[in-house]
Amino acid sequence: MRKLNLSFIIFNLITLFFISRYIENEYYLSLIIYIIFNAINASCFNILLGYAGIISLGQAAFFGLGAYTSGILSATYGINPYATIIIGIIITAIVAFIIGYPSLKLHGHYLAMATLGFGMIVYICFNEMDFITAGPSGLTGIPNISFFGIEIGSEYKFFIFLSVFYMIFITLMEFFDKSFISYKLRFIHESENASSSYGINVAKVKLTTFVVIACVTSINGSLFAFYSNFISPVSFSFKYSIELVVMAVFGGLGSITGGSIGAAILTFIPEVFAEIEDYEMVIYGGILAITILFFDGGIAKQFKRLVEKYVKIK
Amino acid sequence: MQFFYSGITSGSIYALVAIGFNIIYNTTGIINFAQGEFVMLGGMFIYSMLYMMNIPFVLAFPVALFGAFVLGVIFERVFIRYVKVKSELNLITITIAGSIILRGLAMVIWGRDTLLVESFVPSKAINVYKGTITTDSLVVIGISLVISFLLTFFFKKTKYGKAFRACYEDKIAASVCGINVKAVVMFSFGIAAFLGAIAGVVVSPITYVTYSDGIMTGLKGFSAAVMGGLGSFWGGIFGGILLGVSESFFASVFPSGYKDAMAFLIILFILFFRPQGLFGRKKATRV
Amino acid sequence: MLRLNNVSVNFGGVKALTDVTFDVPAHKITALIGPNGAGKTTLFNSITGFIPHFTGEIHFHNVKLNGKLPHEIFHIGISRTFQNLNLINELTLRENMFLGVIGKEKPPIFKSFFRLNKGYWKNVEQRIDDMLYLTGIKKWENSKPGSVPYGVLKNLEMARALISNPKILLLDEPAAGLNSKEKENLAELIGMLNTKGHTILMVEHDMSFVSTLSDYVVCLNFGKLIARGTFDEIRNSPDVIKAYLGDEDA
Amino acid sequence: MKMLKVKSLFVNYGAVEALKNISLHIKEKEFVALIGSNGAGKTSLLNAIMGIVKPKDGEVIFNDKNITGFPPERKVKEKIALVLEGRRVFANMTVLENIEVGAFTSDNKNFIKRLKFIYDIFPVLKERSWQPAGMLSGGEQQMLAIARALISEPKLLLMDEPSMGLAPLVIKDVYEKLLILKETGLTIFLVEQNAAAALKYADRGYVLENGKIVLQGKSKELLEDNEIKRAYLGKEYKEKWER
Repeated sequence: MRKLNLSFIIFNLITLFFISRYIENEYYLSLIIYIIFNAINASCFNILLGYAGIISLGQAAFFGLGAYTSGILSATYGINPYATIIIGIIITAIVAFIIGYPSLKLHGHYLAMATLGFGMIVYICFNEMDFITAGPSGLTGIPNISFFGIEIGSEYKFFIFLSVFYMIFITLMEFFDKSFISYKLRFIHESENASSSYGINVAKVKLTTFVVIACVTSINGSLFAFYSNFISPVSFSFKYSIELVVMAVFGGLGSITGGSIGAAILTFIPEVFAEIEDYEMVIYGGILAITILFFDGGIAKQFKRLVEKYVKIK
Repeated sequence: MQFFYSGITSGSIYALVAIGFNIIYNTTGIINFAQGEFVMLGGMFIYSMLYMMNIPFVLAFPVALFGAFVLGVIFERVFIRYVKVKSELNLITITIAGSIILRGLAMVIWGRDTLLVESFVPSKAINVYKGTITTDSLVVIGISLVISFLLTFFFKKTKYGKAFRACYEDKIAASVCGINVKAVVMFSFGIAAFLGAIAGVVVSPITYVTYSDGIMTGLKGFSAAVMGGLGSFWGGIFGGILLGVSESFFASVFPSGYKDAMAFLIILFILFFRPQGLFGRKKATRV
Repeated sequence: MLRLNNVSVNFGGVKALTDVTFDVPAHKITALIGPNGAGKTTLFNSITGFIPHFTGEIHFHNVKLNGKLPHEIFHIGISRTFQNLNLINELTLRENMFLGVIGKEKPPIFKSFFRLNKGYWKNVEQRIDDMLYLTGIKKWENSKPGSVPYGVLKNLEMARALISNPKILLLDEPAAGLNSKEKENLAELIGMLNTKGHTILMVEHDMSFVSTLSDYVVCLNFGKLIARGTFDEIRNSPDVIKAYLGDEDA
Repeated sequence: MKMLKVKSLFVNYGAVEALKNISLHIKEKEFVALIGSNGAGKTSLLNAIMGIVKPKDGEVIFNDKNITGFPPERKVKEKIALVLEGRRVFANMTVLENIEVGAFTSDNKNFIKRLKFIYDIFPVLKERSWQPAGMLSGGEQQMLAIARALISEPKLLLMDEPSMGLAPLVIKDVYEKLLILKETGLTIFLVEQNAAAALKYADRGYVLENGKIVLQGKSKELLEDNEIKRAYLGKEYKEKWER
């Protein structure tokens, strides 16, 4: 077993600590909260594509499934938020299983198109099933979540709450990265034939990964619903799935840092330069293209190379 | 019967897009996620020339197509050729990147509003067997037919068409026959964009043009291509028509909002149960 | 030990294998030879479950392999290597060794994830060490696949297949791409494995390699078994000479 | 006059050395065979000459022109043609279309004349000209592959294992066609596993083993050389490696 490398976790911890101490501006806090949501989603996508080689263009759908399940159940039926998260996980797991079972037999383009089609169907359902989802105008009245009796209402409280979730997530990811499970996924990525002839049940491992990742994305979605108290289909469109792709690829596939780095930079830039809003898509596409054309492995790998180079010289 | 006529109309569009997918797939093995954007751009080009530059349609039509062709070639030169690690995942992502850029540029240039394009022919509805069909639809169907025949002629009878087919079958064998495979790849992107733009132009009076149209059209064209068996010319046409007709049939039965969802449901079912397409034969794979 | 009975494979009308019957005896090295396109790889794929649609029967220690999936066949005790190496470039050679372990033993997921079973993994590390010493690549253990000679990678692949302690080892062209020095080393290694009692079935083109190592040789041509026996018998079989050197009547 | 010269050519695939310091030459109107067992590097050599793979080092000189590194389509313009291993005809195109694709670089004026010349040598192709190439038998496909290469009027014809997968009688047929072509002034260089057949028809031969040329000479002399059997069926280094 490889040794755990705690530097990224510690880095996150310090960053979050400083943010919690020194940033009070609600706008910035909300921006950071969005970064964390995106970081988790992009990291989930990263595990699928970067480790296991599963290209899933329907991640927004799982995010939305969590959000809508929690939103509808808590707003319309007044069910306890934590219970709705659990129900969201169950629903997502079932859906992910039904979609994953046949589609993970596909590869490459076919898999990409199948997951994309699935994402589109879910998106259309959010829009059209207005009798429960309230349609394109969005679902309102989602309550706040509370934690040991404290209602997580303000930006600051939610930031702390989400940070805890994020730190747990990152820590688990570090454990995952250094565990034999990540070896297994990488091996499947490298060659399904070779790994099956080394005794790995490829179909089972891929499906499990897909479902587990969908569930994590769903929890994230539930939290998103409780944070914004309002959800509409736009947040879970194809465009969002693609943004996650860009974040993960730009940040660096196959590393635990990639999703977070990509999410941080790509969520931050469009917000700061509000005047470039129109060019957002062009910039996203351009970043994606440049990363693939010139920086295979994304920022994380470039950074690592730089560090290695520096250390060698020293 | 009415749904059948409207199905054929949208089906012809899907067929054109599907052929574009197939041409690129055959030469490169890439599914070009940006194919739908060329359809959108075709509509945008014709709009700009008709209403912003006041160029008559007869002139504007070929210029729009030529513009798309050039753009397709540039697209290949910029995005595809220099991908260092030509893994399937990288190629998928790079065409996604290309499609976002094209869509984003379209939004910057033409804005977010839907642009209206007037009919190219006097618009009226003609009564046919148990239903009506508009002249606009007839234009779509007619042009698609003409294009299919022209393409068939190109591939079957001309020297360059044969070179394309040779590349589809075996790139190395084609290159030792003296064919510049790289050029063929480049031109296949051009032709695919050209076909997409035709679809975009002829459909623009019916659906109008919005910068975000590309995704849907692209996906449906892809479904059509998969239905007919990826890589097969006539399969793409059949798939397109079939998809169009079944889609409008569903729309007549279910609430129309679900129309697109039905199209995707069809894709999923085909991908899951017959990934080789409705008419394709299963290939023996070797380990 | 491994017994093939009338195995035939059809690829869309083309007969890749026709009624192939032979035994692989235990504790011996059997070589499978034949010109290009003779069906050697197809035969390997049929044994290891990648071609499920063969006719005839394949038995391993009285277990019928027909219809079993590749990972199930591995668990029965058949390990194989591939011509391309399938190593993960971002991981070190040592880490690549884990891949031979995790499929076989199914380490407890929860405990391993949170590192609660250090003893288990210590044992695994120990076995990996042993195997690295055995194959003579211990000194490369912390290098990545891109930075070591090809011969080392071939040895690593052997080590990875061996660590699961298979009952039979199927090698697909172990000597391909090696220079003569590396070939000698590899032959030495395979020979040593054999003296330790491993059963080996290998596909190989290099006849010097085959002649040095194999106890039995099976020769295929056009999907049919044309000769079997010791290397010297094979080498003097007119059918084999014809298959290799060609027909002088042509 | 030496038409093709290969000077100390090296080819690597990643870390694998496929060819090590290969030098050979082919004179005009010669019929030369390079023989070797499976995996000796024969196809790599032809691919490197044709430009399908880039050699790591060394030169390929054709008619005093250094053509190393030219892509295949330019080699065709230099009048070199290659018949690939396994024939690789365009299976879904008709026989005639296959030949037409072969004529892609040449001008149309000569086409009819060349076609007639080819049909005279391979009458079976004329009979089958409207059939899809995939329907032909192995021997006919080999003829078609040769025809497809010939239509570009090459001066040098490279062939990769013409006998592969063919029955002895058909092999004989193919080689006799090659002899006819040689009579018309074509220079032929082929690589072949089937040493007996190749050396029977060729003027001169090289023997390739493990990416190196180990033997060369007149075909007749080579045929009698026991070393060839060794190159195919292994050295006696049993003593050396005795465990």
